[in-house]
Amino acid sequence: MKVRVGVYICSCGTNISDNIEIDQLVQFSSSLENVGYVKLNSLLCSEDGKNYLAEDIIKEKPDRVVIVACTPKEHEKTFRNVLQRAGLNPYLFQMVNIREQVAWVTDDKNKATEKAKSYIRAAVKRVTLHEPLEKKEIDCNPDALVIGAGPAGMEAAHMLAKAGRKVYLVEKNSFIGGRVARYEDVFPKMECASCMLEPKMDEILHDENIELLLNSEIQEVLGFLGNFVVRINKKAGFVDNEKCIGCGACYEQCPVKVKNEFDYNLSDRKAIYVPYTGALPNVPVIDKKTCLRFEGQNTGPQKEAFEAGLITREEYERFKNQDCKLCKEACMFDAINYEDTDEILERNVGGIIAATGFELFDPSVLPQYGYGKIPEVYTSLEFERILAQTGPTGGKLLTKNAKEPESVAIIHCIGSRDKDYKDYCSSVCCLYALKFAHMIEKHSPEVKVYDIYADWCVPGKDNQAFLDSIKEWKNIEFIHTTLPMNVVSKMKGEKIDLHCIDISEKKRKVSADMVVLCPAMIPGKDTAKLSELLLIPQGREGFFAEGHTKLAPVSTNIEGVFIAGCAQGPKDIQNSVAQGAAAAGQALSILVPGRKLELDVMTAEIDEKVCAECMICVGLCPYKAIVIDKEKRVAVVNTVLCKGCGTCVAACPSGSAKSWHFTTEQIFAEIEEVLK
Amino acid sequence: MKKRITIDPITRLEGHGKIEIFLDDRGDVEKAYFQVPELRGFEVFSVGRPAEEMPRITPKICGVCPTTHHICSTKALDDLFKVEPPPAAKKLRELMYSAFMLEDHNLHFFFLGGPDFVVGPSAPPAERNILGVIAKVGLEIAGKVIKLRRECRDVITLMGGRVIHPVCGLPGGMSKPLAEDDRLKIVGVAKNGVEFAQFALKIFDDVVLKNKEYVDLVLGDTYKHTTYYMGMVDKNNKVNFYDGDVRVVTPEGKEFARFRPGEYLNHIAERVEPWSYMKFPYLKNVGWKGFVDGKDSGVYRVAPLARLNVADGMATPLAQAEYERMFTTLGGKPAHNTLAFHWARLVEALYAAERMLELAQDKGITDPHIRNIPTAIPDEGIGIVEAPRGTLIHHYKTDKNGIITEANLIVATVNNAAAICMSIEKAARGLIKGGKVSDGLLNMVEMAFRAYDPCFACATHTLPGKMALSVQIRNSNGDIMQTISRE
Amino acid sequence: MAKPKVAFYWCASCGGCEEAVVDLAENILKVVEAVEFVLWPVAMDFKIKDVEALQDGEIAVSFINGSIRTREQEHIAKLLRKKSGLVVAFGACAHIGGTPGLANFSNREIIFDYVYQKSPSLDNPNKIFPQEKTTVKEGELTLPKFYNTVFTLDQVIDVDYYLPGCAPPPDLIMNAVEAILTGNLPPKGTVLAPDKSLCDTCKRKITKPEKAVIKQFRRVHEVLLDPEKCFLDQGIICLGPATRDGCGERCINANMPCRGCFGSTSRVEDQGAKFLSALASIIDADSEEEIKKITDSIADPAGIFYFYSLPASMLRRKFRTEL
Amino acid sequence: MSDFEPRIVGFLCNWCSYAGADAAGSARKTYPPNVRVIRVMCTGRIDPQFVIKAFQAGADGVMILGCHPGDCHYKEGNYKALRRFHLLRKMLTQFGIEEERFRLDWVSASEADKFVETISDMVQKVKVLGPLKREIAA
Repeated sequence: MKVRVGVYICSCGTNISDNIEIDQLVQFSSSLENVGYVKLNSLLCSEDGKNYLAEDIIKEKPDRVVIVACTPKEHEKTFRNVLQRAGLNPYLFQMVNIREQVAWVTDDKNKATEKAKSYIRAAVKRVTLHEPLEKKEIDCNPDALVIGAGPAGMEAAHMLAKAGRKVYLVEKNSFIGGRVARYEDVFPKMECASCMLEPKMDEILHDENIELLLNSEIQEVLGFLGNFVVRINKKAGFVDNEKCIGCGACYEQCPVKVKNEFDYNLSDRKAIYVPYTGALPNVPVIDKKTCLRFEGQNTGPQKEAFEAGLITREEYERFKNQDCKLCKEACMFDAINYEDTDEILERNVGGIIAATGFELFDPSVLPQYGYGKIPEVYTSLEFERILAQTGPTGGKLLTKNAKEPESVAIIHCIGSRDKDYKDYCSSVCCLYALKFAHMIEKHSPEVKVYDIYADWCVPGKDNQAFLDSIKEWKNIEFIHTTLPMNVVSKMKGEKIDLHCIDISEKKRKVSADMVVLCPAMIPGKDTAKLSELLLIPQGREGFFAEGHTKLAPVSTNIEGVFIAGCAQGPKDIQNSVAQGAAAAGQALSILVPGRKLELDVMTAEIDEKVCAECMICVGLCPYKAIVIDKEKRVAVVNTVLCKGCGTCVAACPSGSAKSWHFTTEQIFAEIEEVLK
Repeated sequence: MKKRITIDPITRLEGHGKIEIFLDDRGDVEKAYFQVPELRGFEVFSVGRPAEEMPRITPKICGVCPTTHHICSTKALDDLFKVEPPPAAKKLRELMYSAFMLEDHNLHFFFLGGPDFVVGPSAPPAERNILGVIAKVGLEIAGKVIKLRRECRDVITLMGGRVIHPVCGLPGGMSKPLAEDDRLKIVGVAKNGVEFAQFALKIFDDVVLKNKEYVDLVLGDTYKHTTYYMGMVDKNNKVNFYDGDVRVVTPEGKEFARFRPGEYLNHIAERVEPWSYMKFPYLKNVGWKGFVDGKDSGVYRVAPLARLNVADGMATPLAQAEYERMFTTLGGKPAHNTLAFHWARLVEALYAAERMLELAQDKGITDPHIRNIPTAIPDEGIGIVEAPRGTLIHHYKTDKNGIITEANLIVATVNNAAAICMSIEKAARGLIKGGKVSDGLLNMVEMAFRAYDPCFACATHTLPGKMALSVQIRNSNGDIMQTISRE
Repeated sequence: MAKPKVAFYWCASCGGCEEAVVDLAENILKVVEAVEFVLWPVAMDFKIKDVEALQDGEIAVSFINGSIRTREQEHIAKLLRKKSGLVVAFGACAHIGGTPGLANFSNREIIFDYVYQKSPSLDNPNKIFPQEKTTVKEGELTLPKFYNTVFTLDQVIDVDYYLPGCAPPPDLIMNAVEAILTGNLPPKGTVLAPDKSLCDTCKRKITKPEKAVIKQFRRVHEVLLDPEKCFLDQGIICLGPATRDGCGERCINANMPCRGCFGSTSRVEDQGAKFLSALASIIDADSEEEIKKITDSIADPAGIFYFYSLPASMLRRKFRTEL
Repeated sequence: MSDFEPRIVGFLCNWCSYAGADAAGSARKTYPPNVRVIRVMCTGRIDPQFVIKAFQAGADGVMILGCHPGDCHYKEGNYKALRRFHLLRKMLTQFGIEEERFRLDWVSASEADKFVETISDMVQKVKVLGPLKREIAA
């Protein structure tokens, strides 16, 4: 059937007509097949240019429009809107760029004119093959799911809840607060960590928009932006948090004594326990691995505790394979229920925020520091617990055998900034090392502190002052080494001798009673598993890969999945909280209740009559937008996730994949015409 | 006045063929030319191809005997990659190849050669076809022929993936082992084949040997050429289609040469004639004396009769008995009677069936170890097998990455090219006297020509069964005097 | 009413398609009763003048196999077109050029030079070449002109339907014959086979991983071939994904990879280029030299990707080639 | 071969090289008009059939200009283009198309100079190679 094309040529003032024979173009265009009319205009993109265009299209009623002007990158959208206004489908239009890519760059006028003609011929042929495309949209679920209840996760959950969204906050542990819950003070203000967190945690616990899912991990994530279905594996806690008032009667009775992971095994806990006094929510949980009713019976920790002399033989014998109900009997509020089981919960959300925090690099890999062999060598997190009042020593600086140390050595950059281990700087170790020094100065000023550092990383408005302020303290000695890697610690009687080479190549030896290592921050244990579930890639060092290092730090390649805090990379609390807010902001901006999600129109589509499920395309899609329909045994493009890059269409060996608005036929036509 | 007879085109050829017969002033045959007007350049476009793809390229030379090219090409690759296939692989190849020879030979007799004898050389053309054969020997036999064909071709499909262009051959072995239940099925087919091959020989006896007129025709001088013969023999000089040395005997039957495949170039050379795309091989050490036979002409013949002339006997008992019976009837070795090709073909078919049965009953053939992976750097490889229509040679050269740099193929029928020309000319000369062209001429020319079962005469599959020829006889200034054609 | 007239003809063919017709075995008898053969060089008397004597379109359907290589073949193909209602391109050579189509990487000059000058077993001292016209003592002998390029049937005459395959499997032939006899035919130009690629029915498809990747290519003779796993997954080049379905995976079931004899689906214009795109896309390397190392390990991409379809490809043949 | 004006097709990706071409325009940098540009959303969309169609339709050279590795708007499209490019260039030599006639390069949105250099260099190289000579068919 005949297609009637209207061609509009813009002289762009004189920008185009200066270097191209415009009248030749008019004459040439009208000679082309399918061209109904050709109109010349001096400035189509101006207001009256656009009005003229709209009115003319309404008058002429062309089937297709070709606009010969400037770069589509500038005005394709403008003219599409004009077409929309004039009642013509905006995709029945092709633009020809004869300004930036012909007139302005070709000195020979007739050659420029020839080139312009070939582009017009190609555009007219291509536009006849264009098909009308309708804007597509889906309604979206405004609710969100946050993984990890650390500072970043709590901030995100809080902001979303305050905006009226339903938030599911999934936390692996039985308490919220993440790593920061373990700290006594935080730099630079030396503020008390729990005083800082408690208000936020309190709001989280009492906000009815937030459903807190503790002892829970993500099992499966299905769906896409606006329509995620998340399956959560909630492990049994055996204590009903509605009834329990946190009085603690139950855990006094429990005969089991095991190492408390919260204090990095520096203290003990019972089988039914609260990780630290003041943990929130203040509800104990029964640890199945050690409780005598469950796996802990006659093997495992109970045996270890007896062999370690923590409990007597008689106690050990007494509770072997007996139906121990001590905690339940002690509970006055009947809050303990042994029949509690793990359950799989399913939640529908529009967006997901992963704020799963960090781990510390394991220093035992570097034998020179003696971690794991020399008892008095601690990691920074272990030292945080020693200094914490809720910690194993009640905040007093004591060695493992409860003696006050005369001197403490702090070594920076353990495993950091080294191409064989972690080649990046974790940006916070210098600061918390100084914090330790400040705390020692405050609580045990007589202790001598050796700070063995390579470089100072103290960015931010307060942190240089924070460093300078400790310098006056007489009991601190800074040792500037070039490479912290070659500090060697050796047991010398009771003391630990630290051999290092300082900046002036001189050999130095200091001896200290306790050594604190500041290891690199690495991604959390479950980051790899989660990256697979969320289909978001891990960056070079294993942290979640952000959408763009500069412009999209909290989004990812999967629309609707955001990342925040140390899960995205090492950072301090301030930045983690900021990223939590940023991720929440992004989610709020996309998932507006009632508003529909507008989708890309120029996406790919697979014809199930031709697709043979050969699996070439599925793995190619960076957005995981192609899935297999198990019944029909064909590949299907999820147009919500598809960005229209066309990689799958070019690769599809059976030609069943089609890329709207950039179909193979359209491009073939352009190639043939442009070479005529 | 000069006359010229053109038989163009000869139908029922694999590919295209043309015969030109020139008469002298007395109307006798002065010269006959057999032209092949077609060429596809396989050797040239093999250059640049990976060597291991050749067993899937060369079968497209001929859809009638693709299995031959597939096996020969695979053997050339064994040589090229210096890799010895495991015993089970060799047995599988020979088993598949025997099934092919059995099917192809029997088809040739019943659908092509048969009509000339079963129905009689001078019978009207309309009868001289499979329908005529069925009428004579009965529908039940025809059914048996079709059944044998399908069963043998199913064996090849089972082992090679497909019967038209099988794919299982690889340097150092085969792509797929044989399952036990399939082996049992093949044993059944082989038994049926042996029985059928004996029956075919009985028919030949009743129909041909008991008929004096045919015997005279067979033994007569019209269909006789005293030429050299070439064929492959195993280490005890018995006929072997799959492997062995190439042996050449003189017209008197004395061993003239015996060579490994690798030395073929010392013995065979090819002439070129401007009037045919096909080349004409001859024995280099005897020399090219033109289209003549005899001791000092390098023209040699291949295919069934040649193989039996060259060998000291058949490797299987039943076939050996038939071998002896044939030569005693023909008056000793070597037999020069072209029509005896038919008889020799049936003896070979019996051998193929017996060999197929032997291999199928060999328990070791289902051994899963059917491949040795080559490790040597390839450079040159030559493979030879005996095709139904004669000795087939594949010769490849490659770079060290195994990419073909040169390929030389001497295709079975080509070896008989010169002989075919001579047979046609001799038959024509014996029949056309004084410009008088009798109706039997067409059939007699066919018999001379068809005995060789030339590859392009894949008339093995004639259903309505007749060799369509049209002969235009022109007077010396070229205008057509008479046209005799076969309806 | 009179039985429909049917013609079979072969151009630059190997005779395999003739065998495929006879392989219909018992079914061929049914066909023989239903139709009247006017031309079948393998089996029947053939006279140019008989075909010329027929009215235009008198032949119901002509099945033509083999590609076009000489003027004589082109002449007869054009004649049959004139005389036939329907023309069916039968088999890979007529449909997409077939394996002999690989000759389009060379030309007449190179072929003649090797066959009649350079081949090792040649004895041609006075450099004789076959001539279209040769005058001998007794008269003049002619040979048809040998073209520089192999053409598919539809590059020489208008073709109504295509029966793909080297050679077409018996079931496809029977379906085609029945469709023609009963008259319920798909639109003109259709390839009479499914329009999905081979993976659709391939038993090895279930072994394919979610993300198809190839780290290293292997040639079939270099490794033992796993009879269960998808070939591409073993690093073996198999043209299945870019080849039309319908052959019953006869090569793959013989544990050898597909070489694409059914041609591409209707949605692809150049089978070789499309397969290259799919294969290259799943190479598991992102750095320039790593990619180069892996692509260089693919032996003869043009020969393998255009194993059957060079004449039907967009470029059809090699550009100007010197000797 | 001085007066030979090669015809070259250039596939440019919308986000980087096409923008680079526009940048060259805004900066009024002149370059030879031999390259006919075809815009695609990503070099990952470029089907080897496009390249071959260009040579079939009479191009003497084909260029693919995409985003620098790592900058692709769609993450990995340019890597797929790089993979296809190497295999396709190798195959095209078997069709008698010299390697210099098919080129892939990276031009970012701001590299106006590199765009002009790449175009001019390509035109010069193809001019030296001369037109792509077709074989006579029959």
